Amino acid sequence: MLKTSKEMILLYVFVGLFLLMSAASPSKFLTLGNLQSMATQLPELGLIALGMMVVIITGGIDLSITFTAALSGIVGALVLSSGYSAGVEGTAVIFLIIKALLATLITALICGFVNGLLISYVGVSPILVTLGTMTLFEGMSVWLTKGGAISGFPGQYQWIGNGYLGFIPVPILIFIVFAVLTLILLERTAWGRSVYMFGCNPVATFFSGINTKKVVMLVYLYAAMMAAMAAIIMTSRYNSAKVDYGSSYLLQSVAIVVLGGTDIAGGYGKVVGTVVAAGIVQVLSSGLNLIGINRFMVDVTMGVLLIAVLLLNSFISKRKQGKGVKKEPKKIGIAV
Amino acid sequence: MSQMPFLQMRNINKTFPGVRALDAVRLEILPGEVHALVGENGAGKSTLIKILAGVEQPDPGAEILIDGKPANIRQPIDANQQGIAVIYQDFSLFPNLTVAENISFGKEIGLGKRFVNWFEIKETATNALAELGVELDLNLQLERLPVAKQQLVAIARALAFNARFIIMDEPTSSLSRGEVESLFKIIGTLKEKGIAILFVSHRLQELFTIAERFTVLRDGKYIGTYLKDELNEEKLISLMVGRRIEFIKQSRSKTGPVLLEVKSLTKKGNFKDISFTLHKGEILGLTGLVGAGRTEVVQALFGLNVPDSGEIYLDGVKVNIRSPEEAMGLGIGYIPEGRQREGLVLRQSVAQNISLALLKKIRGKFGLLNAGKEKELVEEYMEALDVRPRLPNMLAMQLSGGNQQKVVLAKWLATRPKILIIDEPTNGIDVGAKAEIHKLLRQLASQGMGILMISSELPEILAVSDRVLVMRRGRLVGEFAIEEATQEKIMNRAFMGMPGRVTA
Amino acid sequence: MKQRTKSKELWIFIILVVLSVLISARSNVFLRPDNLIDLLKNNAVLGIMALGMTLVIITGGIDLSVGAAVAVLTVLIGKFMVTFGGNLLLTFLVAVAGGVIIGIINGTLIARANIPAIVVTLGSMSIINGLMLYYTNGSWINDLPAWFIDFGKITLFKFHDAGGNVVGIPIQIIIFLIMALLTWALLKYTLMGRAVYAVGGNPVSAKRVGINIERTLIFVYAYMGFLAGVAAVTHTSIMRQVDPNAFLGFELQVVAAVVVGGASLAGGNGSIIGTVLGVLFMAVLNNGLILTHIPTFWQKIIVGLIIILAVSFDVIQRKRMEKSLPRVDVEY
Amino acid sequence: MKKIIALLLSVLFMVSLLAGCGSDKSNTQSQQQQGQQQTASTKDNKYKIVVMPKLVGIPYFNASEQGAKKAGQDLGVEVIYTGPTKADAAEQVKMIEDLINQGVDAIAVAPNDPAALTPVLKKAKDKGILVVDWDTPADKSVVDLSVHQIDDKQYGEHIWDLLVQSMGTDSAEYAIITGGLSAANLNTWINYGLEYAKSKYPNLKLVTDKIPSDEKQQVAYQKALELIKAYPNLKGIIGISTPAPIGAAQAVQEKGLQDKVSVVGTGLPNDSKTYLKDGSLDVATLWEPAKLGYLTVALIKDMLDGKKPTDGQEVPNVGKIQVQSDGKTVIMGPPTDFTKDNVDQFNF
Repeated sequence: MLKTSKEMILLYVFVGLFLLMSAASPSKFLTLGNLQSMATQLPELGLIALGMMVVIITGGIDLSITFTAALSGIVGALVLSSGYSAGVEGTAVIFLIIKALLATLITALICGFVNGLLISYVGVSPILVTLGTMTLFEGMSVWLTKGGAISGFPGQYQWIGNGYLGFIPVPILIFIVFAVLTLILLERTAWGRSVYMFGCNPVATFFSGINTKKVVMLVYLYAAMMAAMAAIIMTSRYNSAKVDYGSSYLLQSVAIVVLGGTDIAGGYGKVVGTVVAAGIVQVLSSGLNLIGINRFMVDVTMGVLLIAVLLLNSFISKRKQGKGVKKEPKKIGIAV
Repeated sequence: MSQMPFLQMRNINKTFPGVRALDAVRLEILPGEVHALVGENGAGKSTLIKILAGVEQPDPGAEILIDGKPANIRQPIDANQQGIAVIYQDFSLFPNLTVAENISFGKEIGLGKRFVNWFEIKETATNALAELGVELDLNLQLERLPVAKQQLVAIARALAFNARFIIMDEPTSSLSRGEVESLFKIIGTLKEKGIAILFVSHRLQELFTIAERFTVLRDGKYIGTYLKDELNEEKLISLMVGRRIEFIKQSRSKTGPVLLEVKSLTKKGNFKDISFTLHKGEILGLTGLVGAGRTEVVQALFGLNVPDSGEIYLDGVKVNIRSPEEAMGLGIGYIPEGRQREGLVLRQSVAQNISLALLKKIRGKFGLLNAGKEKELVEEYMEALDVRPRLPNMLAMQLSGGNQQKVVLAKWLATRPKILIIDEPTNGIDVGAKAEIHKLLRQLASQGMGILMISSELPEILAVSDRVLVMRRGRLVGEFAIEEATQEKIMNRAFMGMPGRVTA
Repeated sequence: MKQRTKSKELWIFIILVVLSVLISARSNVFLRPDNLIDLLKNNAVLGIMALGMTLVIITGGIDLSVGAAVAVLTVLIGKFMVTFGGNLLLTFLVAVAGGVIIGIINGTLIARANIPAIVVTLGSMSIINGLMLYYTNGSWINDLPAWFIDFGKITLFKFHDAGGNVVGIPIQIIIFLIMALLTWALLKYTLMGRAVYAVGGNPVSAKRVGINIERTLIFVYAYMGFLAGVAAVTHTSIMRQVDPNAFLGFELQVVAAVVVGGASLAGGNGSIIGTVLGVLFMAVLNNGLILTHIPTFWQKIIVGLIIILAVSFDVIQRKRMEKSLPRVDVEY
Repeated sequence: MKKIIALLLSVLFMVSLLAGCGSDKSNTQSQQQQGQQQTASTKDNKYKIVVMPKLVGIPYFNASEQGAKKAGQDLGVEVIYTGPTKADAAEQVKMIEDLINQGVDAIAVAPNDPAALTPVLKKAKDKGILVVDWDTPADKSVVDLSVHQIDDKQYGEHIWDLLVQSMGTDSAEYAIITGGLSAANLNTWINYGLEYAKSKYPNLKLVTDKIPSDEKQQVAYQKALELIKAYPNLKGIIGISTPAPIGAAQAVQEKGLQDKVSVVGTGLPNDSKTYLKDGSLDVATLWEPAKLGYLTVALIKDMLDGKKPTDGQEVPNVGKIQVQSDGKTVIMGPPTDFTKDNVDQFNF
């Protein structure tokens, strides 16, 4: 059974694509430089997708996630650029950076809190709430920046998005840390368990003494935290903050999450799936870019891949069901 | 029996890949008869119904005759056009459509119409309801009707396309006693019109009241068809399970000091002035008609329905319960009536369902779940409750009703509650599993747990409880020690001696 | 109080009225006939699309490919008219046929292969958009035939407003109204329309009463495609040129209008009246920003806040109402 | 299991086919170009020059693509014209990352956001790649060459001059409709223009802050309608970004206000022709994007050959260029104004 799980299929697709791209342009694709650059590119979208995944597991959606990232990045950038002038050096810079990181995180958490409050405590449906907050956060970002970019950061800040530890880019390390964190939180904590159970059946979960409102609130806070992490990487990588950084990540992150096997209706979704799906998208995008395919055909390929993988999944699960009937009723039907 | 049977089914086989669900089954239905189809869960009743309804196809070689002529039922519309209607356990109605539409929809589709004539829809609905002798607001959205009335809508729908044969799958499982009686009256009316009924139920007492003939299935095999006079409950059970099961009055243990005291609990539009006590080691039966406010009261004890006034004392201490989380913290467990909707997370594993209420208790280092402890607890309780098959990773939806109920019980027992509230504990569960659950409840009581049990099935109340409370229209109207309780006395209180006033 | 959906529509109506009163208190232009006509005309395309999306959402689905679909259809008719000349009827037919084909493909994948609608349409959105931009490279199509431009300028029911100016109802509003009536009648008076509600309300029961679910779903997406075709013609008749990029991000606006109009993404609920009110709400909200002289940098903040307030109030008052409903007929 | 693998493989083949088709097409094309244009030079010597617009798939950047490609043919260099499908700086950075690994000789980019590109352009420079900005300036410190269509300050001022000319008065109310609030180059022109107006035309009154139009004609059209109604004394509308003046002109035309409200702005001649002719659009001003593309590639080729641009240099097919004092900022020349009289002479 495990062999044909959604995640394994994805892994095959990933490996297949990777080999294909390597074969197509070995001298370009399989270079350290390209691998490093893919590893630098993936985390922003990957982190947002992880946040989106947790929300989708509860059966919700967070349309405001990219503007949460934009707004929190801008606030962090304002702290950073307003506190930085040529004279500031040494530990003062480190403190300033820490202050900016905290400002980014706190702003994002406030955004997540607003979403969580309206969704879990007031009871408005997630799509309506985040449709509103999406516009609100965008508006606040534009208002804060007047549409321009905030820049003028200390050079040290760039290390987060552009630095290396050994030969490994820092962003991918951040991504790995948060992917593992998400994995542990979802699979090994009471909250994570409740998230899955809530996604399948909120009523039964509530009736089992779980504080579902708190669970949902934490979900939106967590998504906001992922947005903040993505924002930090983005502001550092681009050495500035602006309202439309990452604005194309919204539907892309939803696409990655569903490609990763997460059930859009909630209740099922694996970190591994989302991570591999993000990898697939990255390999496809970078690979086709290296080969020199028209960008629009890259979009087309992504669309084809999305539908093809899900067709494959549905085909396999139909077959599995066919097989399942064979065994299971024997075991359970006549018991009692 | 010289009459031409309405329906004859012979040599019905149904093989799913690797499993034989039906093996040479036969069934004969006479016009205007009430026929009971009995068998344990998994005996093949639902497969047979699905074949009749056109949802499933039998294996080749099956003979289905209607009015003596071979019939071909390939899809639901065919069944409808042959005069066969199925009232599923969940009624298969549309919550978002009006009563009128729910009644007339099937007919309109059957006629192959393209446009909706609202006048005709209402007329069809009015006629069908008049035939039943019931009045309902035709423009009301179905989801706003109580369950019993939804069932009437489902029956009216069957009448609307002139069904000559109505299959009722567990029609009484969500009805109160009084409503069951009205349903039986309606079945009587249908009979008079020459409409045959196939009645599927686990409540044997009801079957003996209403059915004339019984067809028994076991493990997908045809066991036989019997006249009512040839059978009694005991014999029927032995035919169904193939072995004798004793359906006994459970032995009682001594009850202890007061565990829970409720004083004049009131909530507007829910219940008024409810006071009672629950003792350690006691099973307190709570009965009454559906809609009498029983569920609303117990939900108040579990923090799901915060009362306007009144007090709740636990071990003599006044408590304020505002959420299930708080109730659980106080040692209260609640097993709701809607097992599939409220009790279980069907798409998750048995193990995860059992440990769901325990998550706080199995937290280890750094707040991580202790997998070893979880496994231990899950195995312990699956064993204790004899959940079969003993596969913790199986999805809850793959279990039979009885085992699902055991999983819900396991979930709550694992929290070691002082008080267990259980709403319709054996609803839709077959005979063997019922007895097991009754025994288990008594066992728990003898270990000192206080159990508050809601049930509409009086034999169940009488077989299990120590004391019986009766509710009517949001108020407590009677309390009986088990020694003095009889079905008649309880019903009297539930109806206040005026059964005629309560219409379904 | 009688039906939940009805109260939902009433509530949006109240919010819409409040919003309009607030705006007209600050702007005497808002309620002028010419402004209201402009407002309706400029939101006719959104409205036509939202009608189709209502059906899709009632079945519990969603169609994210509508923006791409309408864009590709505008290109299609643009190229068609420039290359072949053609006439109005043919142009309509081309647009509608193209839309229906896209819809049938979406619907078939959703109904037959059982892939969630959001995934299928997310995929088809990138495929359609990608292919269209690959082939057009985003170039505008100019020089549409004169008869088409004239068609776009048609106004009916001319009357004199307070200032003595002649005001008429533009053809685009008429198209929107016809489509709204058509869709309303479809939902109310055809068995297919009732099947749409039935499938959204309870698919299992729908199958049991003999509704062909696959056919219903394919019909719904095809109808969405049909309206995308109508919207493409309407849009092009307003703009008089074709910009392949004109509908980027449009799908979220359409979904927003429908869900604000009271349809639930869970399926089963939604109505044409609600959707029309939802479209009007979004239209009035946007129209009011400049008329009430709200500074540019505050506009999005205010739009966001009003949407949040509107949807929250709706839920709060409904919850309050449901709480006060008696569950038991208590004897006093 | 086998079936699954087979299915997977077929999916991969599909993708590879798609990929293959695309790459074949571009390869053969460029080979043909080589064959025709540059028989003398071998494939290895050909410079690979990336020209990246803010986004692909809009008319303006399509026109520059034609120019850039033409220069590639004329001068015997390989031009890779590619960019994101959305005007998103993040996407641009990612693409440049990929292109650095492709091993190119020069990257010319029209930044969606100058600051955002600085780190990645630095990286490119470190790899020995010639870094150029075009259309919109990037961070001055990282670029080796900066190709401007126009002097931003002059252009902003020019637009305001056109407004005053068209209105026939410098004492009037006007509004600005811009492509997007966060578009850096549009903001630059507007800011220069506003500053200029403050001193030169103190009686011009901007009724409200610039209104965004999402780069869409229909939004510009709606906003213009609302502006006309909200500000009854409005005499002029400036549209910045190519769809904006067209949308505004359409609103003016529909309301029959050609004589009352003047519309000026940045527009492509083909798209604005109708409105110029009926008088609703008074004047559109732009440079020739194709020339800009051509110039960018031509100058890069020179730089790669070791030649620096000089002030007053005559570039074939483009004309005389100006070079500013820093020696690396090149300005193509003054903008072209399109009016109803001359618009038919242009085709882009």
